[in-house]
Amino acid sequence: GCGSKAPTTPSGIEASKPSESQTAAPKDFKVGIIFTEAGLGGQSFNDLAFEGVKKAATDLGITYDYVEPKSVSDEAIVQEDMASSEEYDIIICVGAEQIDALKKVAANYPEQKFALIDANLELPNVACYTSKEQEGSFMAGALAALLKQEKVTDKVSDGNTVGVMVGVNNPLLNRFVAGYTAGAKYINPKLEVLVDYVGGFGDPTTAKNIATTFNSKGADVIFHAAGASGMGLFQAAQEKGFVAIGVNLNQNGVAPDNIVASMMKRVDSSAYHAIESTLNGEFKAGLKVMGLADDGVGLNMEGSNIKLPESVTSKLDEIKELVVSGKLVIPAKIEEVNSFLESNKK
Amino acid sequence: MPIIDMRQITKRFPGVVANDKVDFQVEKQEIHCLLGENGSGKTTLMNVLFGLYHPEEGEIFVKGEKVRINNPNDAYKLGIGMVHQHFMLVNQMTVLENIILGNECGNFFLDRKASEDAVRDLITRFNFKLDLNQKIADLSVGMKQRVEIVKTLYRGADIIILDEPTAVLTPQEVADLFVILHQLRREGKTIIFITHKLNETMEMSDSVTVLRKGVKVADLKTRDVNENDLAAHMVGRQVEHIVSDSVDSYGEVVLSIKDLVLNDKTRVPVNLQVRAGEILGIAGVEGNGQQELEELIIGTMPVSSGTIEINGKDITRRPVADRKDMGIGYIPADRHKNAILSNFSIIENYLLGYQKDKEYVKNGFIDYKKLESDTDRLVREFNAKVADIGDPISSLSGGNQQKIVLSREVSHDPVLVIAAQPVRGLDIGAIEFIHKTLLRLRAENKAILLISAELSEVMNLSDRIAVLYEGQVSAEFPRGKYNQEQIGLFMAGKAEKEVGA
Amino acid sequence: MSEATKKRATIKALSALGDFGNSLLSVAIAVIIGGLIILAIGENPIEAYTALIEGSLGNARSIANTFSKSIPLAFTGLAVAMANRGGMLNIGAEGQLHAGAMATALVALALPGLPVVILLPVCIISGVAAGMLVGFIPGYFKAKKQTSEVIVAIMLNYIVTLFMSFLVNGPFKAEGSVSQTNAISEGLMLNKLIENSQLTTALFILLAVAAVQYIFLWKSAPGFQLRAVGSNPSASVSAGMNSKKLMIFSMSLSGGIAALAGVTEVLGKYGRYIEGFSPSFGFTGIAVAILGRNHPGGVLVTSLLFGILDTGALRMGRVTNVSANIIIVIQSLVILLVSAPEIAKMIRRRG
Amino acid sequence: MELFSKMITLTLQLSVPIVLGAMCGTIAERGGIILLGVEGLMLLGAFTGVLGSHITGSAYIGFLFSVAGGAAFGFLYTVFCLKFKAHQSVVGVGVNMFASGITAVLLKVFWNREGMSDPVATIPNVTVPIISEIPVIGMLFKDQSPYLYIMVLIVAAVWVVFYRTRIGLRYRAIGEQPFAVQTSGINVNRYRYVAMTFAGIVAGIGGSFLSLSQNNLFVIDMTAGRGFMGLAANIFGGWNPIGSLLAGTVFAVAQAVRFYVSDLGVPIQFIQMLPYAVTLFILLFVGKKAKGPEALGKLVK
Ligand SMILES: Nc1ncnc2c1ncn2[C@@H]1O[C@H](COP(=O)(O)OP(=O)(O)OP(=O)(O)O)[C@@H](O)[C@H]1O
Ligand SMILES: Nc1ncnc2c1ncn2[C@@H]1O[C@H](COP(=O)(O)OP(=O)(O)OP(=O)(O)O)[C@@H](O)[C@H]1O
Ligand SMILES: [Mg+2]
Ligand SMILES: [Mg+2]
Repeated sequence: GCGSKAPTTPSGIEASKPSESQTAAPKDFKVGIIFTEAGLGGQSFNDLAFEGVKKAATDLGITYDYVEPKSVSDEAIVQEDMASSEEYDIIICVGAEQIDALKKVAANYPEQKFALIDANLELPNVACYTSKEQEGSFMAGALAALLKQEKVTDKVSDGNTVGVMVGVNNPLLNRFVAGYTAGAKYINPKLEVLVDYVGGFGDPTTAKNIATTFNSKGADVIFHAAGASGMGLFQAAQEKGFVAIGVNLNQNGVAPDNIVASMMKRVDSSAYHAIESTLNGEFKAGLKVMGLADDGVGLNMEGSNIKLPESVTSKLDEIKELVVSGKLVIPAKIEEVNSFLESNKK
Repeated sequence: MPIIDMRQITKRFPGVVANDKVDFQVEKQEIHCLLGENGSGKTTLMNVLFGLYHPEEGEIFVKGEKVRINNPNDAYKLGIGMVHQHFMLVNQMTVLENIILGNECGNFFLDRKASEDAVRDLITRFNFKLDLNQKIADLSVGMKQRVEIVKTLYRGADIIILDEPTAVLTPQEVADLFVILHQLRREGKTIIFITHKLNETMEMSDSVTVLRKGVKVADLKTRDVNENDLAAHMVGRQVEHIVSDSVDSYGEVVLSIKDLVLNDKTRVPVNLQVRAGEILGIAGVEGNGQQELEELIIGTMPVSSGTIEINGKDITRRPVADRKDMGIGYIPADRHKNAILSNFSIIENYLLGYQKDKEYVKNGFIDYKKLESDTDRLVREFNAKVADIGDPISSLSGGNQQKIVLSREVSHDPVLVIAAQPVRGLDIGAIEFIHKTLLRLRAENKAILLISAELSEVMNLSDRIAVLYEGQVSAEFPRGKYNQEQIGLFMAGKAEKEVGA
Repeated sequence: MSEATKKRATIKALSALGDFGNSLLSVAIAVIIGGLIILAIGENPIEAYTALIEGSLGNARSIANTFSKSIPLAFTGLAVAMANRGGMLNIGAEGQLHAGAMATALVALALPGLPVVILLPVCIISGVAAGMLVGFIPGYFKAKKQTSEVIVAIMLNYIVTLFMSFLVNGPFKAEGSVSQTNAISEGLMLNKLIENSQLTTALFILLAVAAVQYIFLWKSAPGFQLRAVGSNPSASVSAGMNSKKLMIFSMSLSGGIAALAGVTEVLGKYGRYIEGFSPSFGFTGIAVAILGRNHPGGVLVTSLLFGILDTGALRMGRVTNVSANIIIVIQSLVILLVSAPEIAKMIRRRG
Repeated sequence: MELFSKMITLTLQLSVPIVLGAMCGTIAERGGIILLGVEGLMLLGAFTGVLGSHITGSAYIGFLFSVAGGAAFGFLYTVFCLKFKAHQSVVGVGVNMFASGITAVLLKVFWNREGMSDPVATIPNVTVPIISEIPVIGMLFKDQSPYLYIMVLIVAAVWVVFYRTRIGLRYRAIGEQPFAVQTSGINVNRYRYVAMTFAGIVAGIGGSFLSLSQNNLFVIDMTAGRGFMGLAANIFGGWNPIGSLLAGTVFAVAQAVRFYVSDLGVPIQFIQMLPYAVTLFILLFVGKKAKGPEALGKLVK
């Protein structure tokens, strides 16, 4: 959320049941966290992971050090530096781009425990967490379609257009695009989904221009995964009176009249989980995929002034069930959206 | 009571005393020449008077009152204006804008009309011919200088300092300038005139102050002296007058120009030949194709029509490098722009133009040993005043820079030397040296093309003279078959085209 | 003669030393101001700077990393210096190094069968060629049409990085969620000089390039021509040089050197092209070049200073609460103050 | 028509930061100071604007903050260039870097946040009564940011000052031949300080347009290259206020088109390239001589 107006504490953490035995936490349990070169700020997954660590600090009494590297190669230096210092009980590496370096460092320091967020690396001392962004985005797309179908608010029109914008064109962000498009068209195949890329995570002005352009082409529900750029979307939504969907954490409070929901990506709970399990002596290497099923991604409507009717929420629950049960496998790539829609025609 | 009275002025720069206890007095309504060789401290003294430099010692009285002149504004308040040797004009702006700059009419907005009226008053009063709306960039040097003078008048100066005003002027322009200066004197102005040309001093000044190495060595009434006395004061010895003697026969034709078009508007073809052992002088008012001629021969300007041959080989379409390889030594008119690399060392300046010469470059690498020893030798041979050959060439005075250029261009055994305005801005000593060198080259059987706006220089040195007017050769004279008036008429375009035998 | 030469050398050395002293003083002022900022945000500057020094020079590995971090900056610095000497401002090093990195990665991937002794040079040469091409364009248009090389290069930076982004997210995208090409073979990577550090034989490439650049500029005839044109184009033309060719040449050379920043990052650190691998090496290179007085030696020293700050920042960020942004501030102050030798002079005069 | 009018509106909005960036460059460089730091000055303006709005709760005071901040940084910039005789291109690189770093540090100080500020009060768009009802032209006055009018005013004011006033004449002369101006008794450096302070103000306003009019918060590096585009527009426009306005508008049109063709199925990177490619194309093939003020980078004593 944007500052005072929105809750910044991610609500996903409650789900992982913080250890009640926090008083017993060893004083010197120390966590190291290495962000991607994009650094903190803009409510990216770096910030989310950081929230998890900070939460662990309050709940569990651990201490932590963090580093914001300036380039991808810095990440390797910091990994090595942290591991060789032997100060850290666990080192959390955020971002798939850290794999190459971690492969070597984790092998060189077999005693050191690592957590890798957003990527998978099979090593005995690395616990990995990835998210199925496409599943959460699918829900967002479905919500967008349903808003229009059910005429939930007068901010949406009869037209057949919705939109999504993401920060840059990369495989991770295209999962959001793929999921959203699939979700929208799954509900209403006639919907047209406008897609654009802001070109960066710190350019709200361009995001706003994209949003107004989308809106002038008829899109009135627009989803974003563009970090701080997304603030421009919300600004446009308020000015032009259309509906937006937030991302990563609950952004509904930024513009409660216009943001209907946020697609949560609970990287924070992954980070929290990594710390907690290590602290409890339950560190487990291997991959943990956070999807709809584990509440690792999902929609959050809290704080929005747009109230969803029962018809919509029940439909969303229904779809969620289909995804959780594995009946719907959501495409992670834009190229796969069409075949998904083909095979799941109603 | 002198209008200007500078007493015991001392101004030091790191390593030099530019003015050493100089006394300098100027009477009201006189034309006063400040004479001296290069580096003798003339400009420095006047910069002190104009408030650009602050002397370490000494005092200044203007109109009888002791004054402190901290900046040019103070100077103007005292009625002192200065025309600098390097014009201080904004090329991109009009004559009017340049004149009024800093003293415009109007409050916040520029009152162009009122400014123009004020300036127009002035130029009619002094009978200047100036188009106020022309851009400075389009003006001739003489015109630019006029603008500078009007600038000082516009600011109310009644004492006008001119720093080497004639160095870059054509004889006609010099004459015009003198008319203007006399006019100014009649109107009650006082003129201080810096120069190192004796004939000018004699011709137009009322009194003279001579500086040598920062010290005042003489102050005299002009009518009491002659040129030789002045020269002796200036350089501290008698000066030779250099004139070429006639030669019976010349060698083969080295440079041959056929139907070359200098001026793309008039497109009149030019034909010229220079033989080995001959100096062909190109006389003419500047701006009549001299620049084009030198550039076309050296190749920095493409030939639109006509041919150029060196020793019978057609070079019309050859690049500059090939031409230099064939043995053209080139002393361009604008040495700062075209002949030196100011912030490079003197040594490296000797490489300029010979960067492919096998003498200095072996397998692509520069033989600095050889280059340095040649530099050392040439600097000595040409008597250039150089503290260290590793210093940047910009640390030398213009005369010494010119000696470097000249020595470089003649030391590679050229077949042809193009010398354009070779002594512009130089003092007697340097001129004497350079002229001697040109004659030595002639004796060594080189072909020499001497382009000069200085008629006396052309007449003293040349075996033949061609006059350029509006991009064409309006006359060609063999040695001895001309007189100054005749050439002057052709230079001014007042005589029919004539090509002598 | 040799006496004079020696004297000249001594004077030169002394004035260089004086310059260097001023620069050191400027760095010290930047560090003090940075310390005050750290103090102002409530942290301990001594602790922070201790961490900075430990992190960059504390042990063999961190020293090695410091060197390795200075390498790309040194390349872009050399590149910009080369162009400056030729009278051109190369603001396009960023685009050039991306082109170089991509070309190297793609060639390495396209010709996997070749033995390393052949493939490695081929990769490097293709990277350099790609950078030269990108540098050639602004040079060409400046020479032929007098278009400002600065805007052309700014535009090219955007165009080239976007094009690389297209390649790495489109035709040459590796499997996975990172925008990168596939990994090139391990064997092709430059050898590490210090175990577990990032310092590779790229250092030798750098030193060789710097040495060659020095010799080229000050000992060779083409280098003399390049400098001459940079200093006074019209005198150079009158002296028989082809100023247009030389302008294009200097920009192309500059592009090729800038490309090496990308090439060595790919071959030394990543083993592939990764989108966004350069934290503005190209722009910082402008500062490195000018602070290094457009001289290869100066560039090496300056880039090392930046390497120390960059590497030390990582440890400083880790063990203190001083954020990486402070280092950016300090670096910018270093740039500003070192570029203004007057400040140091003023302080010396007073002190 | 509807779409067309929206495109016009978009183009106008896009043009504001570029034109203001260009004007900043024009003002500075016409007086002979090389200004590569437009981007940084704009970013600082964006930040000070938000800071002012945050502290006082009034966006208009925020605007004044951006003016004051721009003035202060423009002045400091000149201190480095003139008093400390720093290499002017390097000052630009340094200021851009400084702006990026210091705003990030200050975000932490004022909002204890990384990456972006809290939302603040903004300057709303305005619709000029009556005029906005006129067909066609009316849309220029409907729901526009007041910055658009400020921009036009600035361009007009700079033009008038440059070409119609005494100080303008002197200032332009300074950019060409500072020594000539100095010898006519004018304090060249004082003019440069004043002009650079104005250049800073213009950049500051360009920055606060992004943070207070287009958006309601500060985001690190939110200028996102607009300063560089402005710089290019200034050169392209021939260091001339009207030229800068036109060049900035041309760039804005190219950018506006980018938003309307993003669904053509062309890879997005090529769409994003469009504004730069168009600029490059115009530069290279329509041609534009790069002849700046003669004294660019030259100092006087
Ligand atoms: N700004 C300066 N800094 C250092 N030395 C200077 C400066 N100006 C002049 N000089 C030195 O002072 C001496 C006098 O120079 P000045 O320019 O007054 O001579 P000048 O008589 O005008 O010569 P010229 O005929 O070449 O114009 C010279 O030795 C020169 O090197
Ligand atoms: N700023 C300066 N520092 C050092 N020396 C200077 C400076 N300015 C001028 N000089 C010296 O003053 C002398 C005369 O300067 P001036 O500008 O008159 O040279 P010039 O006009 O090129 O020479 P000339 O009158 O011989 O053609 C030269 O020796 C020059 O080196
Ligand atoms: Mg002189
Ligand atoms: Mg003089």
